Amino acid sequence: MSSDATFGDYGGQYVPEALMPAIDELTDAYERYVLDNEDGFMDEFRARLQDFGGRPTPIQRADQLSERYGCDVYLKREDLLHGGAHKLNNALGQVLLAKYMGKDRIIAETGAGQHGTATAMACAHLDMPCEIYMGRTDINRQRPNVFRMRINGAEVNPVDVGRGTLKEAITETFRDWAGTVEDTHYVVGSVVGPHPFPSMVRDFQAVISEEARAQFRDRTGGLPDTVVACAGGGSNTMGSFAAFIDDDGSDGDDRVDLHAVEAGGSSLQVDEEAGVAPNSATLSTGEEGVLHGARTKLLQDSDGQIMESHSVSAGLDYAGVGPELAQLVDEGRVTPANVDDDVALAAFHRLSATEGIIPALESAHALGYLEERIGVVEETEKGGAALGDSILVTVSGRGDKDLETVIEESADRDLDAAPDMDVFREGIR
Amino acid sequence: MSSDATFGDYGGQYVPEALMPAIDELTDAYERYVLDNEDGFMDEFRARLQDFGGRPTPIQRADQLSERYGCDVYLKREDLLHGGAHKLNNALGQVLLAKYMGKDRIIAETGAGQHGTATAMACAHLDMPCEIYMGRTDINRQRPNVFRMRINGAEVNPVDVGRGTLKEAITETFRDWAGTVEDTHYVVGSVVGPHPFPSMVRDFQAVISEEARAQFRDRTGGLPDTVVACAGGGSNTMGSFAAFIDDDGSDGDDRVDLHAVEAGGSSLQVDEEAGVAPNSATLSTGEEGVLHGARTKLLQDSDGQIMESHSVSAGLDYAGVGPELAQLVDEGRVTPANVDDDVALAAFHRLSATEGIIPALESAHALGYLEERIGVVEETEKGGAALGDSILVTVSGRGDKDLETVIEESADRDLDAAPDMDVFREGIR
Amino acid sequence: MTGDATTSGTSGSGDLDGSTLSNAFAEGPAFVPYLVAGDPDFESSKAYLEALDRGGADVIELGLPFSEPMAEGPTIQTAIARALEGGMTPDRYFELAESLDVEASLVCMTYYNLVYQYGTESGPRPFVERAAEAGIEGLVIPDLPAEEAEDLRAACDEFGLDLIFIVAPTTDGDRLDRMRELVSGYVYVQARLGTTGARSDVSDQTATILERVADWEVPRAVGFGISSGEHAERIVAGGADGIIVGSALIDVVAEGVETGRPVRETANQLESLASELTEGAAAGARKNRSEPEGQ
Amino acid sequence: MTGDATTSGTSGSGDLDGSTLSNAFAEGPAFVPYLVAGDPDFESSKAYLEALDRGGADVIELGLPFSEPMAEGPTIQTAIARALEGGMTPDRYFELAESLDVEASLVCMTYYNLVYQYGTESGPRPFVERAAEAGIEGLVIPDLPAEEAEDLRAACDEFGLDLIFIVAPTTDGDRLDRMRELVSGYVYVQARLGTTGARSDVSDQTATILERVADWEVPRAVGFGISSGEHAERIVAGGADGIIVGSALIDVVAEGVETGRPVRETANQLESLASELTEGAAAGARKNRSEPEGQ
Ligand SMILES: Cc1ncc(COP(=O)(O)O)c(C=O)c1O
Ligand SMILES: Cc1ncc(COP(=O)(O)O)c(C=O)c1O
Repeated sequence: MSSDATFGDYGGQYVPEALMPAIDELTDAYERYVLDNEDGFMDEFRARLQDFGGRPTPIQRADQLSERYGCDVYLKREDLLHGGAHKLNNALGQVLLAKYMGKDRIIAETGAGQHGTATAMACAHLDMPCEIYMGRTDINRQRPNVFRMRINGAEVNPVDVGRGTLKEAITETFRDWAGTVEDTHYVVGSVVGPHPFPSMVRDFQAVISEEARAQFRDRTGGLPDTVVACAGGGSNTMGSFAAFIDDDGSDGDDRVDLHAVEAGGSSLQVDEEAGVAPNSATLSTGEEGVLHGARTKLLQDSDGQIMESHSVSAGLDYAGVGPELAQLVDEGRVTPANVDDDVALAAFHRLSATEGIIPALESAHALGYLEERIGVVEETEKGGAALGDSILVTVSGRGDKDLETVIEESADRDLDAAPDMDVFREGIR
Repeated sequence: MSSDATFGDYGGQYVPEALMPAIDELTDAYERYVLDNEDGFMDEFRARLQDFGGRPTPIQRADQLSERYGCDVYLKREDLLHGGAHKLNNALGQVLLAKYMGKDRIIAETGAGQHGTATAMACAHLDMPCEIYMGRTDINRQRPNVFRMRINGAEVNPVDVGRGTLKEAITETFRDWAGTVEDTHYVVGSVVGPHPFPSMVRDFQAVISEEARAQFRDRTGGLPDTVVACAGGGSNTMGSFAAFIDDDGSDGDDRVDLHAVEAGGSSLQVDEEAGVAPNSATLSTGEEGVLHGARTKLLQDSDGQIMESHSVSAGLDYAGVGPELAQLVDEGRVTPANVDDDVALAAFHRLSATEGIIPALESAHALGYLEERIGVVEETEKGGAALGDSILVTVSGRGDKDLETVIEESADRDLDAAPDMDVFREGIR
Repeated sequence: MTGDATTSGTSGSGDLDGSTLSNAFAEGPAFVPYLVAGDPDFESSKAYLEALDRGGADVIELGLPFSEPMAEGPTIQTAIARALEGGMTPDRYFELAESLDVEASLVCMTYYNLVYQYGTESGPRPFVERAAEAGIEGLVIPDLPAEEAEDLRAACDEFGLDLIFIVAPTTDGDRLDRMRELVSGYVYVQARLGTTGARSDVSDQTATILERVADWEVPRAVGFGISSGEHAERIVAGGADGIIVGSALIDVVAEGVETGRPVRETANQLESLASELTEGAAAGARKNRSEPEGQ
Repeated sequence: MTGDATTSGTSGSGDLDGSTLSNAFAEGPAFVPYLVAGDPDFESSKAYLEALDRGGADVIELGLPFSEPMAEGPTIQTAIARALEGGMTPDRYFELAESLDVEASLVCMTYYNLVYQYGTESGPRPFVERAAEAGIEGLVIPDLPAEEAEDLRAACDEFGLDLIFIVAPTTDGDRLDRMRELVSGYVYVQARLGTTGARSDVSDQTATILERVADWEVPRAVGFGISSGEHAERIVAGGADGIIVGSALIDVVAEGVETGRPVRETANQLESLASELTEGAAAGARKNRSEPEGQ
């Protein structure tokens, strides 16, 4: 693992001067505690991930998907992590780190509420006061998550400016931090933001692929041909890829292909005039720029104004992406991809109905990608050729949080494997 | 493990004649596959529990509760099981058994929806058609769980008779079964019903205590002084106790006390006239009788009519209890206890706010029992004497399903550790 | 039938064919109607039961309503709810039985918990004693399989009651033997799988089903789904010694309740449906006699 | 100030004190107002800026609105939203700068992404070139710390622009040295932690904060939270070479927008607040001269 502040041209520390000392302090703490395991930090982190978080999460062969796609499909079950998504790996790591640093207050932003709930849980567990910034619009859309945060003892601070969504919440959290750096740690929710966040969050999430790689080898004797993970900011992606990055086939070993699946939303077409990209396919369609503390690929208009992104999955709905992921795509190590809302919704229903796992809509993008790339394979042909004979897909979270959205969004579409939704809509509309 | 059909005077097979052949066939299958591991049934069951279910679930020392109660409090984290409750252990076992038996259709009843969702998940996983009977009232109260079942491909059959709750759903499921025994298996949701269900469900759930006992020994070198588990029908209880039952101190070994905590509801007083017990404290207050296929303790009026039970926690709201548990209580091996709605709600908030784990309201009863029996211990005294120095509590499920109830029920009460709920009520009422 | 039947019972597993219940099958095929006691209230219920008696009932299966009737279909379940709502209890049940002015023999049909709980002493004895006192001649307990019936059989023997068992289409082997050993009065032959409920079609497999109990010493009454004289005829022609009809009659009661029909009118309807069924059964018996047995 | 300033810039990290921006601090304490360009629209904005100039502005920090203003408080954030809504873009921004009829020097304050994206060639050079052409004499980029500023510094040198850095209360050690090396025009001294926004109180620690930049060769302008002449006086008396005022002025603009006040009236209010601040600063300077330095 590298503690370099940049990934090629990407990364860096583009933050207001007032935050630089905190960033420096954090970089120092990252290097000592995370990289050098000072005071046994990483040992404690791993022990807590196990006892509190429920790690290791299993890998599971998805029998019915394997048959459908004519190859071995394995799922890495981050949906089983405490809180219901991979987000806890990072939140727990950062809150514990803040404790080691002597901070006594935690702030974080949240959009859909997954990072906020993970942070609130970690703070309750570690007895740290916690405030979560969340846009007013998101608060109204994500009541169960707001309630979970509050019940875990966190304050939820509504952000009323702008559209009242994730972008505004991030800005507001940086603003709080700028005035409170001395005693407060800002738990950034993905592999984004200024260094050391992209590296540190990756390192906390790397447990996903460290486990999965060993589990896959144990189970099959080899490595998967392809690893597929969804990408919003990219923490799940980097966590799912980290341990496989060196499996690049360079020394004659088998190569593990890495595919990052972003939200294609309703279309890849952007509306420059309105400043809206009806997708969140930053890796495929974004351009280099500077946002929220780092140089990376962004969804922006030709002036450099950040666009409103969109996805049926709130957790992928972000106009930036982790700088390391941007570099890995430029280098050709990671293949960027995207699937649209319809494909993701159909994949949500497919996994639920055929495997008994209700995935997060974010994760459903990774699953939808298999359908799009491979499709149904006839019994006779051994398929999977498009992505190889064995595929590991990370199910980054569970879909309980998405039920309302899925009911709304499924009703008007003709989706594969979806049950009739009318009974649910009645009560909701 | 015994395959006897009775537990002292309790148990038996009080079912309509039409069901007896199915019960006999099931008993035979239970003995062969479960007890004798024929065709490697138990191996496959355990493997699927691991890969699909996420077993083993961890035990975790609850640091803040330990400090509060002046003793070591460990939690067995069944909330981390796939689906969010221990219910999957049983559902997966029975659906797999039905497959081994050559059945091609699954039915089950559900009240709060936890057993229904677990069964629906297991059926999707094992590719079995599934129909769930659920009272109309419960359907309206538990929309998210209804949706989860449907999304997993199960049919949900509304039961319109009577009050439209669990009792009626059970009756309706037996009714379906009476006409379809030849190709259908009825997945009973707890350690209740006619033999072999109480033994079989216990055996499937015993994995909880088998793991926990070994984990506790690994961690501490010894055994807990007390194991505490909530009891509705008693599957979580029997699962949590099974491996500890022989630790009865008889051969000079340490004794592990076993406490089963039922729902005290709003009061232990019954209203004979209305046929209502505003609690579900069957072990403490019930009388022997015959219900749903077994002789056991029941909440009934002096005529023998079954009472309507009540608890803030839907999963504990049942007028019967497992026959083996009734026997263990009579024998003095298990201590029956109960805590009321208020204590359970306060415990729900306490665990959420101080440990970062939102428990099911059912599980909150077991946690509330610590508060009631031990209470806050001053720093100086080493407490926990009431329940010993080390306590293992099973967190049978997560509380995501209970958010609406908790908002409603917390608002008018003055509860320890509860955040201000007003912001949530507005939108709801 | 009145209280005097109490002492006339001579049944018991050792002496099965001498019971008054068996006798009710002696003079041609028996019509055995079922109603829930107290549905929808004490007085109406009494009127309905007496109407059935006038319509030709040989034995009346009088349901004592239990809150969790797991062997019943929706029709009977709803009737049970009405009766409980109307205040029916075991004690009132026995009062109703005692107050009835009927020729037919009375059989109590209920679930085991009510039998088990009755009286201060636990176990079935107090219930059976009180039933005998009230003129009840037999018991049918759908959730009490032969395996669990020892105590109840003993109490029935003590107080001279018959204990009727239900043979399902799926019952065979050892289970059949055990039931045969314990049964008295008549055997209730379930015509099809499932729970109670009136059907427009009726199982054509009566003969096959009756085969398994062909050599039993007790009369064979067939139930489940019979709703018309034509059904009754077919079943009796198929070899049944009697027909049991519940849901079809309760449908009449239910309609009466729902439409607010006067009790007397409903009673008349019940009487005429009873007559139809009695005649259907008789017609079946005639057919049977004119054709070679076992056809 | 007009386009001719473009060629007069002689700044650069090697020659810091010769810039026109430094010169703006030469004749007594400088008043440095900040407004968001195009808030709420092009023409009003022009009127407001010219009013500030009449009120005594020495340097105008003209904000080019960016969609994610992470260093700003709610007041400026809302102003930015208004300006974007009103159609402000980098190109319009330069047109506005060119159209202004003001004496004050112009400094562009914006976020790095807009600087980085401008023009066809990637990197900051096209933006700086165009800024120079439009008569802008310096840049403040709050999200560009000295560590990331090399390219921009080079472009500023090439086109004769000053590059202003913000020194926070927490800045020290190496970071301070690196900034000192790169800064030109003036240094923006942040009076307190947090983001921008008018405060009723103003940090009393101006002297302490200024100490760390006491021996820098560039003038020291203090900002963050100054909202009145009294504040201005106190800050300048504390040793500042200039005061930077943003949110307090934008409050006037915002009120004008909300109440639908005529542009001219808002402009007049801005002019009088500017005068108050200018005079406050001057009073502070007088106080300073009459008391021993460094007190
Ligand atoms: C389940 C799940 N998966 C994926 C994501 C996307 O975030 P990231 O790309 O940082 O993993 C989120 C964000 O909320 C999420 O909740
Ligand atoms: C989380 C949880 N715990 C406990 C129970 C009670 O059931 P049992 O006593 O069978 O474990 C339920 C029932 O739904 C449940 O959902």
